[in-house]
Amino acid sequence: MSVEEVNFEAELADRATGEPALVVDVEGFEGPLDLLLTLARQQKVDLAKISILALADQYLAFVEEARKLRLELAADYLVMAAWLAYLKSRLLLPDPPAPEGPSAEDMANALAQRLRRLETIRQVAEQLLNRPQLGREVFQRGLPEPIAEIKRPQWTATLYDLLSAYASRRQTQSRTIVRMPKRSVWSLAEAREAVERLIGCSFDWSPLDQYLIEYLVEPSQRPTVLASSFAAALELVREGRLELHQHAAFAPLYVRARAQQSESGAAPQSGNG
Amino acid sequence: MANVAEMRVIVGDRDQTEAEERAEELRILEALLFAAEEPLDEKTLAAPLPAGVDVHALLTQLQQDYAPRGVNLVRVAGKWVLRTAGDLAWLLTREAVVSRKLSRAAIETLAIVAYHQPVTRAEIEDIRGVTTSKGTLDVLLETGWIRLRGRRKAPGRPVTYGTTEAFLSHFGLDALGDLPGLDELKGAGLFEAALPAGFEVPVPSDDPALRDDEDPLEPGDLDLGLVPPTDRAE
Amino acid sequence: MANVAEMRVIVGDRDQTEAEERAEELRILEALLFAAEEPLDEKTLAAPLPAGVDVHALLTQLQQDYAPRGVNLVRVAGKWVLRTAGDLAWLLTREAVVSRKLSRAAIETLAIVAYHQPVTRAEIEDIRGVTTSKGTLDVLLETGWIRLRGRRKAPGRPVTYGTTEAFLSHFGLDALGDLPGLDELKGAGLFEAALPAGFEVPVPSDDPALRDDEDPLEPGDLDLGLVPPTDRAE
Repeated sequence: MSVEEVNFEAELADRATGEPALVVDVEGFEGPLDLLLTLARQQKVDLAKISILALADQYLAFVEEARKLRLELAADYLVMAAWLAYLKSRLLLPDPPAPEGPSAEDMANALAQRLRRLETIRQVAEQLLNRPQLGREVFQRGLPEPIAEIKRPQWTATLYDLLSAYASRRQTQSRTIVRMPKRSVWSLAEAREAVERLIGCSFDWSPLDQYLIEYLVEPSQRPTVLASSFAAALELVREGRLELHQHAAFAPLYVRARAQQSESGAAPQSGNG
Repeated sequence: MANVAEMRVIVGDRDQTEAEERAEELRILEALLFAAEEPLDEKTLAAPLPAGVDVHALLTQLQQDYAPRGVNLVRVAGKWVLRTAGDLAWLLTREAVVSRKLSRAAIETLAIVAYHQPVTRAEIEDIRGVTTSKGTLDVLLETGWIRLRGRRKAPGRPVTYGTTEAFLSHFGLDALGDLPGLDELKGAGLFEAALPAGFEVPVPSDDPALRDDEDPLEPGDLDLGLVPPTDRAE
Repeated sequence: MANVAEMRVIVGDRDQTEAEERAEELRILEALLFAAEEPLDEKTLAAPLPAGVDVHALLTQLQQDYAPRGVNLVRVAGKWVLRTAGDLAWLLTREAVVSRKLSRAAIETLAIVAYHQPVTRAEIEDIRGVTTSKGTLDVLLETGWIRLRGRRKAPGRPVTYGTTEAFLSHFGLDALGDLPGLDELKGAGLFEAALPAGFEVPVPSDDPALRDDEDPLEPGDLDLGLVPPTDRAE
């Protein structure tokens, strides 16, 4: 898309000869303002003192050249060309007696100002980019140490929770205490004590049932009394203090105190379970 | 004399140059260690330094330089890494307060301690009618709302529990005596009308003075690891 | 004499205690700064220190202490962060992740947003004299360096753009006022030109508070899928 290949040396050479080069390479430019700025730079003067008229001529020549080459110029470039043509005519003609809107001078100054602004922003952009950048020139800690979170419980309870819990528990308990049912379970300890007491020193075989008869008055107590006293009796047998005897399964159990109790009962381990 | 002075100057200069070189080498190691994403071995650390530099000696010096600082240079598995000084580890933790509700058992136990203090665990269990797990009392001690008061003068010398100032403050009570009595509780509808004759709600007191039936705690009692929050709350 | 000597001893003691406290405070700051993943503000840094400590003075001292080292304490976006010394870039560049190279259009646009914020797309285009493709702004939003600020109170209610804290942090700037060449731009009166008549905004500002001529963004504005990094950075 270029008439002359742009290269740095060529540009330098052109500048050296003082002849502004016309490089038609639309793709290289960031829009018409960029193109204008490039052309302006070739005037080698302070942008404040630039000849807008000369600049307009250069731009229009560029567009003309591009058209000759049937380059497809973006609308932006053409709008700028039209505007510059208008500006040029205004600059060449004396101002009308009662000018409407800005004077040609003002328009030219505004354009020069825009060019300066673009140039400045490019300069500061470069300065910004030349600063040491994080992850490029300067680096942060490669191994940051994470903050561990320790969960501390904040216990919550309201006075209402407290009072209602207290009242309802006390109330429940007060009822249970009043209606305490009769003990329905004969504990092993109780059974053992009873069996020991009842059998005493009887060395005769007697049915276990007989000893317990006085506890069997209430039918509902029967299973627990039987179970506990049987277990207690077995324990006493293991300790060598009782003997048990049964003819057959489900036959009555006979029980008697064991003879060699006199050895101060110190043979709890010797029983054969 | 002149010669000696001259020599001194020369030696001084050389020393200074050496010191500057050394400082620059230390800077390089510092930057490498700081930016590194993993512990670095001495070979890696030596790479950007002039040949022949004793990187191990430099690292040892850097380690000494950093020893009194907030960050230390430490060796891990034969490699070097910068780490927060061990005594400052607390800086790297953040306490997050998590709101937790007390269990029903804990609330009941707390209420019983409040009304019946000084009270032993067995007494609490008697009033609640169920066994109180050790965990429940631990949680309450952790809240800072109950504390160990003393020991009951009774077989087994059980510990007695009472409430703390933190308890009063949490529940917005000016004094323990502000806890409502039976009539007020009834009035609030918390007790049903039908209560057995002789049913009472004690008039609570958290007088810190030990009762006649209490002995002071023994030194070991407070070392259970249960009490610190209570202590702090007081 | 005895009195004077005594006094000296006392003063000496106090000095020593103060010096020790100061050393410990510096250690704490050091540890926090080393451990941190991002710049920390003075409030955060002061949190673990005793109340009333002049954290700014301590940080300034730490900054001086670290100035000749391989790691420096710098201020970015009004916060403090440790970074490797700039002159050691050669040492570490090797390890650097190659950052995405921004197009010329993106670089210019970034500079315009930075120096002219809050700025609309039309204003950016006015300065550059060319249409800005949506992709250019998207790329910049993706870097997390620019963000949508609000909407200009003007016909069409165009979105305004500004820079983020991540931008300051990336370029090592404490505040927008530290942008290079800002004075040149100011002196040349180049700010006013970019703004619609009636708005006089002499300097760029990334103050999150909206300007008089800005409206807040609407909920939908942030659902573009472009902004999350920006938002996070703030």
